[in-house]
Amino acid sequence: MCVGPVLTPSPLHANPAAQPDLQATRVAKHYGAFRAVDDLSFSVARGSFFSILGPSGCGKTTLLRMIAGFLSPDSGEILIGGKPMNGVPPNKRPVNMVFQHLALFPMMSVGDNVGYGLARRGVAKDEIKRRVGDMLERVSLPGAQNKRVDQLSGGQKQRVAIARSLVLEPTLLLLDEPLGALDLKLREHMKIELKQLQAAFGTTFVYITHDQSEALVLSDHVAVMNHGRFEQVGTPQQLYYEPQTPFVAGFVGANNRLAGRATEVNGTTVTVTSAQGLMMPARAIGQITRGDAVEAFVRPEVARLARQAALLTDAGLPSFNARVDSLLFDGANSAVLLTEVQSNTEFRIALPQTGEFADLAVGETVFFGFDPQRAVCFAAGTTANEHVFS
Amino acid sequence: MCVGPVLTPSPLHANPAAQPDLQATRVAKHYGAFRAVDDLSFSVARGSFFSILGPSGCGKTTLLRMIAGFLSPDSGEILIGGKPMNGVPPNKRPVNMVFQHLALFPMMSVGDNVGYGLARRGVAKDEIKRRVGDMLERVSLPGAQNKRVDQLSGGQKQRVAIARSLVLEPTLLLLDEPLGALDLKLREHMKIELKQLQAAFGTTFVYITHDQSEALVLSDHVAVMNHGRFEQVGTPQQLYYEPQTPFVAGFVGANNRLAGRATEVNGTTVTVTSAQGLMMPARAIGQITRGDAVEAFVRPEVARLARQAALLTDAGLPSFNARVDSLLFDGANSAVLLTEVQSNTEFRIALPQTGEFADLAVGETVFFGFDPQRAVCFAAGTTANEHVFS
Amino acid sequence: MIASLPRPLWLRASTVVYGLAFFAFLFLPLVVVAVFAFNDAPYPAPPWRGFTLDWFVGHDGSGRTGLFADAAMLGSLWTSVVVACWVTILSVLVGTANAFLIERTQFRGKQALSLLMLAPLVIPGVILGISILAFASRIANLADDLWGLELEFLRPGLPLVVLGQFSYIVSIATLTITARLKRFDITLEEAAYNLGASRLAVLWTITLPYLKPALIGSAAISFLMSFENFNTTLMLVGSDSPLTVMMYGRMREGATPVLNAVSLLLMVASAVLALTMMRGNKPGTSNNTH
Amino acid sequence: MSSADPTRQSRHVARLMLMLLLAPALLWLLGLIVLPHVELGMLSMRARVAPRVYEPSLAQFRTFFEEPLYWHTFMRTALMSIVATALTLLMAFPIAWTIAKLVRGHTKSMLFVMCLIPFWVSETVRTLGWMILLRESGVLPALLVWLGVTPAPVELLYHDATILVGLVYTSMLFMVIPLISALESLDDSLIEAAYDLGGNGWSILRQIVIPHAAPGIVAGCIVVFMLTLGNYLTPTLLGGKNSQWFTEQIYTQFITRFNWEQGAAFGFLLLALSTAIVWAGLKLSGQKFGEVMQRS
Amino acid sequence: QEKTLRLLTWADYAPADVVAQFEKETGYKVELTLSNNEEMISKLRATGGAGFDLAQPSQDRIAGPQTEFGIYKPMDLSKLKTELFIPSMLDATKINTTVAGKVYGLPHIWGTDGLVVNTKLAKMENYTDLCKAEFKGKVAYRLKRPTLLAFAFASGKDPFALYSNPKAYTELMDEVGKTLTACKPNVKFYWDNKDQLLNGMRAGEIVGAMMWDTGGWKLNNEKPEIQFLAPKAGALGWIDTFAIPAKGKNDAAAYAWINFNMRPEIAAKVAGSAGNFTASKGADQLMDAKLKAQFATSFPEAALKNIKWYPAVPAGIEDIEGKVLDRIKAAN
Ligand SMILES: Nc1ncnc2c1ncn2[C@@H]1O[C@H](COP(=O)(O)OP(=O)(O)OP(=O)(O)O)[C@@H](O)[C@H]1O
Ligand SMILES: Nc1ncnc2c1ncn2[C@@H]1O[C@H](COP(=O)(O)OP(=O)(O)OP(=O)(O)O)[C@@H](O)[C@H]1O
Ligand SMILES: NCCCCNCCCN
Ligand SMILES: [Mg+2]
Ligand SMILES: [Mg+2]
Repeated sequence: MCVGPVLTPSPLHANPAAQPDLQATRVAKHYGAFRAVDDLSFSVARGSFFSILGPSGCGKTTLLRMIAGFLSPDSGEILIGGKPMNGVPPNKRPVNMVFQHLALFPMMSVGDNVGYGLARRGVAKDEIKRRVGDMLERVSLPGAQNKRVDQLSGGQKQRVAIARSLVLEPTLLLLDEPLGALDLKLREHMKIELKQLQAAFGTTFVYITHDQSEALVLSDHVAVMNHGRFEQVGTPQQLYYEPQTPFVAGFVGANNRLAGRATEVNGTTVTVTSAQGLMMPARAIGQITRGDAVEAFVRPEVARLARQAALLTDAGLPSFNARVDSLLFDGANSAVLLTEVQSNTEFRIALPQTGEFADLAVGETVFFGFDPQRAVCFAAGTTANEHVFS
Repeated sequence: MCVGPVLTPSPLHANPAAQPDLQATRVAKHYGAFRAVDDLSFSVARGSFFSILGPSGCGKTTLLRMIAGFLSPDSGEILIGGKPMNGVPPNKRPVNMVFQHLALFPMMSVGDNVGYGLARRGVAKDEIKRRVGDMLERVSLPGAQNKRVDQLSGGQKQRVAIARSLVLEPTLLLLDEPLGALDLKLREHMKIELKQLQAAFGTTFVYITHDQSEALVLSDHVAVMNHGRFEQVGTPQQLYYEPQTPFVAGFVGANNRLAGRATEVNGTTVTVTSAQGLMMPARAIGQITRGDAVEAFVRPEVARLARQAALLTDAGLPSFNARVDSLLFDGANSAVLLTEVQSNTEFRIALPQTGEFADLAVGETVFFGFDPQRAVCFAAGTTANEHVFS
Repeated sequence: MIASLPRPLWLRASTVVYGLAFFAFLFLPLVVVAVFAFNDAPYPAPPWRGFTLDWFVGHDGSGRTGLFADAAMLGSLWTSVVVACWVTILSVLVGTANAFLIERTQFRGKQALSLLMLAPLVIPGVILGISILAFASRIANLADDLWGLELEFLRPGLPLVVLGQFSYIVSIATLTITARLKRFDITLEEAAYNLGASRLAVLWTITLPYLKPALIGSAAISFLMSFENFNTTLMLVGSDSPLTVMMYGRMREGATPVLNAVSLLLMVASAVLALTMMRGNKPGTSNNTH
Repeated sequence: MSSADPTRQSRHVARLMLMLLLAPALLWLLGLIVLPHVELGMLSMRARVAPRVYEPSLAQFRTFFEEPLYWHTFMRTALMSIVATALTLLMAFPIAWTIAKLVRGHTKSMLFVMCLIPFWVSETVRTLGWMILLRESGVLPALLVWLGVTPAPVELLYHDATILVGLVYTSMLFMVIPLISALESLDDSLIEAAYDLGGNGWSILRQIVIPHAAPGIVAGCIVVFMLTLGNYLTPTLLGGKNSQWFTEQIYTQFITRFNWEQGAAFGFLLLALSTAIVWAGLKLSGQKFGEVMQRS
Repeated sequence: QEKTLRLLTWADYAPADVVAQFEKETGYKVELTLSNNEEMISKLRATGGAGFDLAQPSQDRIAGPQTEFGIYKPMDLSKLKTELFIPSMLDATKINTTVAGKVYGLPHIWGTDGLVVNTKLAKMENYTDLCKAEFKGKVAYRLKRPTLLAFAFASGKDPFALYSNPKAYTELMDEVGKTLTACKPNVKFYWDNKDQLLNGMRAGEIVGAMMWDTGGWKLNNEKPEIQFLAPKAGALGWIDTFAIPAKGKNDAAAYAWINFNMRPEIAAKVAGSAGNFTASKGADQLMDAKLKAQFATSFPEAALKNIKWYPAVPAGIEDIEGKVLDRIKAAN
């Protein structure tokens, strides 16, 4: 269950009776005059996978390090498993962390790495051996105890780092962009593996990333962070389909953005007119009145291509005439870059996965349109809270 | 125009009258008994963007270094601009190279980097200055002459590296995974920029990558390389839709793979039966007779989901019953992992971009099917040439 | 140019020739020293008069005092070992502390202090020797004048030799250890801390093991440097001469092959030491290269 | 230790740690470096007026400047040190290049170790080797006679060239090591890129290699220069009656003349000279002392 | 109760058997440090007179350094058996080593500085013969004050007479400096260690040298053609002494060593080992006949009378000499 400061709490699949594993209340951290983490409140339900998604420098690591205890908040309170953590040093907190570059101990074997925390707790040698063996089996690395860390592949290292934390049965596992260092293919693979691991262990994960695809695929809930604040907290679907701020709309998933003025407001449908004269209808998010400066977004896969305008207008969609600039063939992810003819505005539009329009050629003129209800429009500069850009 | 050894030459948009800029005939390079590049012949048409795509260690760099002159082939001949290059040292070849880590000279300013080659040719100072200025403008870095290399962003460095080579007006520009070191977002961006640069300059590009998306988006022609040989040479579309070998099918784009035997052959349609008993129809590529060991591939976006089997069978598609294992919500790229109920075979299937099936839940049972003509099937172990795995 | 670029034959040939000449230059003196340890003549000079082990095993009675009967030589060898051990221990300890000081603390003047730590490397050894000698004797004289206290360790002698050598060898140890500590990924410590280790346990189980190659390396360098030191030592010795000073004295007498014998012994000992160290170091160094 | 936030208690701990770490460094630097040099400075600026009576004076420095023999030796030491440093650099560079860039794997580590071996034994031993080789009754003169180059054995010791040979030999390692590490850190692809863009050996050396290796070159040169300038053993043993090394003057003043005042002044002058030359070297090459020394 | 005697002395002045006998008789353990005049003084200067219990500088080099640095203790004559000394030598030494009315040195071994010549390869009579053109690169001497003094005498002057006149002394020394500078090409090396020179002469690299009588006689035993000659200008006569460092910790042992050493039979042994003569009364008779014969050959009556004994060096004189020596060293 996640509670954002100005967002309504929305109890979803977590058991509402259970206490949240992590609760932060008005947590803030300043570096000089710079607010790295700005008065954040949220909670993470037991057993859920919670991601914090945001661009570089937005304060994700700072927040995570406060939870782990490496930093102490300037104000506010952090509760883990219901207990306040003020003044509790990192080695006494029921949290473990998987570091961005994993921080496996290179001078120790895999087994010693995984057993490190247990040894520090004074667990008996035999017991450590048993539990390390079990844990390695659970992360699909049975018998890897005696390997050296540098003998492992990237994905195996990943699993060792997670095993090393999970063997301590923490209330909370923190992960700071753990896939950041892996290459493309491996990252795709580890994404799925991580999701399955979390499901299998049932441990609460708090996961940091700047890769929206990771956050969407992995999480039960995602908080989109910007400038030290949460712009929106919700399920991946909510963020993708119902962005609450222009930042979220632009950051989560690919999007075409059009800035302009609201020249017509009709219920929740707004017509946006750009400086170049492009007019585009969209669904209003929040209060918008005629004449407001606005930003509208339409996703590449929401737009439809057609060789005849009639095909679009017949379906009740607006229709734009555009020239093909560039074909970006990429199998199922193919797209075209178009320039709307009258306003010279560039659009990226996904090609249908059916292979239709595979014969499109650069320079050709086509039409495109979209369902205005699936395009969104915000008053310019909308953020989660007015005083964010202080 | 590209000629693969066993593949039929297919003149596409290049002017057939023009001489190819690069021609390789039976080029080979061995390291001890290991054949890094194995008897390759191909040619690259003037002005085209030619990519060599293959997994790590397949011999891409070795091939490129032979073209650049840093390695000499053990046998075979390389012609550049029609002239044989045997014995011509790298500094005398009309080729320039953009190195994987760019190899910008850190001890020189941006201007000196770009002017380096001209200075070596003894071009007058003023002339160098003028041409460097022009070139920097063309790569959108006007006035960057006096910057230090370490003051540039990753994308800017990229452009300087390309400018440094292009200012010499080479017949051929070689690029060795130039985007490999960049981060995700920047790579996406530079991909498009690189394509536009090549189009603007008209220089022939030979581009190495192990990222299939890069190869598809950028190239006129792509050679898929494996174990020192080309498996297939063709346009991106040919590779994606008409893979000639299982390797190409598996390497280019995501694909579900099913290994089994051909239990029925009906014209070009083969029914593949896996060891677990799953039966799946597919289009045969090459000669397949009943009883052959085969591999079939079907792309995630080719399969269709349905809640009722009838929806599929009515459309004339085969229908499989499957349980939802995992939902991978990723906006337009969302997919589900399914397990076919009878054979326990895992499939990855793209969710329609329309948002249909957004309500799918883990554990639910659904049906899926696909057009057998859009699934491909190969005799197991098909490669470009029998003696590849020597 | 580099291996991947074409190199003309003459260039390759001259590289080989130069290499051979260079290594001949490096090894000739050592070979000569070793060979003449076995010459059956009273001076280490040609002609070759036959093989003998006299310069190792000869005893007082035989007219040729071999190395193993040369009490003064053996004594100075031992003195060198003792001095080197002290210098090594002190240098590694203080060097480690310095490394942590430079890498892990913040205070005003740190920059200046860390530059000052390098200064001993650019002070000629003789000057280090005389300045320490002068300062130590000033303090000792002062203590004597004021309190009638005889601070013997401040008078020329082994303690002062140890201090003198330490004064610049610790700079080298500091550099070596700092360089490794700089490359240390601090998140390893955080990870250990996060896994429940106390600060002391972090130091003991993570940081020091990581530093181990540098500690061993700087210990070896310190030992070798101390063992070889002459300039500083010469100014600070009292009645016990370390080996270099003793050998210097003997060389001015017109060396006998005993010097060759002791030199050969040193060569063998340091080769054995260095080789075992390199052996033992291999897995350790691979830690940081991967 | 770790970068945990300083709470009040941990701030105390941090302070204590700082003090504990600072103590040995300060004891060392003050007790063995700074104060001794202050003492040396004070010593150099006093003169004996009567037995056990001294007064502040610059007499020692005056002596230095008035007596040509002192500054002659001084300049000679500086010049020969510079020459020795340059020779060492010239000799070391091809070897360092070979080891860093031309050979691979086993050969590489073998050559590297071969460079180290001579330095596992002390300078005394190495000098002994040269004396056996070069003295009139030594190996090389005998060889020259045998080859018929000279009719009788010639004395090869006690020449300036001999001193240079000894100094270069003794310093070689300290040049080779920083050079190797500087050259190794030069990415091969930079050289390839330069070559690919039309550069040739000489221009690449000048424009790519040397600028890149400059810190290593300067580091090697500083260390070698200091070792040479401050050397005592090699010049005195190999130079004999003609050694005329400035450290010898210092030694003489301290040991055979008991004239600590004069010796201290000489010491200071040598220190000033070395500082000046090192500083000039850094300025000319545009390098920073701290960065350079970390490479040596 | 201190158990060791730390002795700072010349090579051969404490032969192993003598030390063993002393240790057995007294229970003290002897720790030897071998040195020469300059190093003895400089060591004691650096330690302020600590670190050793007994030193053996030459008699002329005591008063000056004592005045300057206070590195010795006065001798307690009551602890000594003065009757063991040859009275004339004792008296002469006492006079030369008295500072502020206190005696600081007692005589032990005496000898001379002269020419050692390989008579087969060279003919020499005076110090200046070392500088003859024919001996280019074949002679050796020390670059120390005795050489300056010797060449001063050889030039017909009496440097000792000028000790009290620094100016005149400086002039004389400058002149000698020029001679020696001109002589430099003849020098193979400036020896400062006896064995270095002896080895050079044995090898034939050196045909003539200025050195101590003892060295000459020693070589003469090995090669009869090598002889010690008293030069025409006069041999320089020296007496090495016993002196007690200011901060010696074991005076008792020091006195014991002196008394033990002056016993005629011991003194004769030591003198034999050093190849010189001793200040011990009655040791003469016990000495090696060969040595006596060599002495007789080297010192005919006239030469014996012509020996120039070193007077005490006043403070300041060594500075003058030092500069000249440096200048010679630095010349090309
Ligand atoms: N010790 C510090 N002193 C001053 N500013 C800091 C400090 N640590 C972080 N910051 C600043 O605080 C902001 C947030 O940093 P933080 O590391 O939390 O970002 P992040 O979201 O984790 O970014 P990334 O995705 O790049 O890791 C950044 O702008 C950073 O520059
Ligand atoms: N000098 C060499 N000696 C021996 N084998 C080599 C050498 N250089 C390359 N190889 C081997 O040849 C094969 C091809 O290497 P190459 O560098 O061309 O691969 P690549 O396709 O560029 O791979 P990557 O994508 O990882 O850069 C590899 O298996 C490599 O191990
Ligand atoms: N000027 C004094 C010379 C003293 C010589 N002592 C010689 C000792 C020889 N064994
Ligand atoms: Mg971060
Ligand atoms: Mg490659």
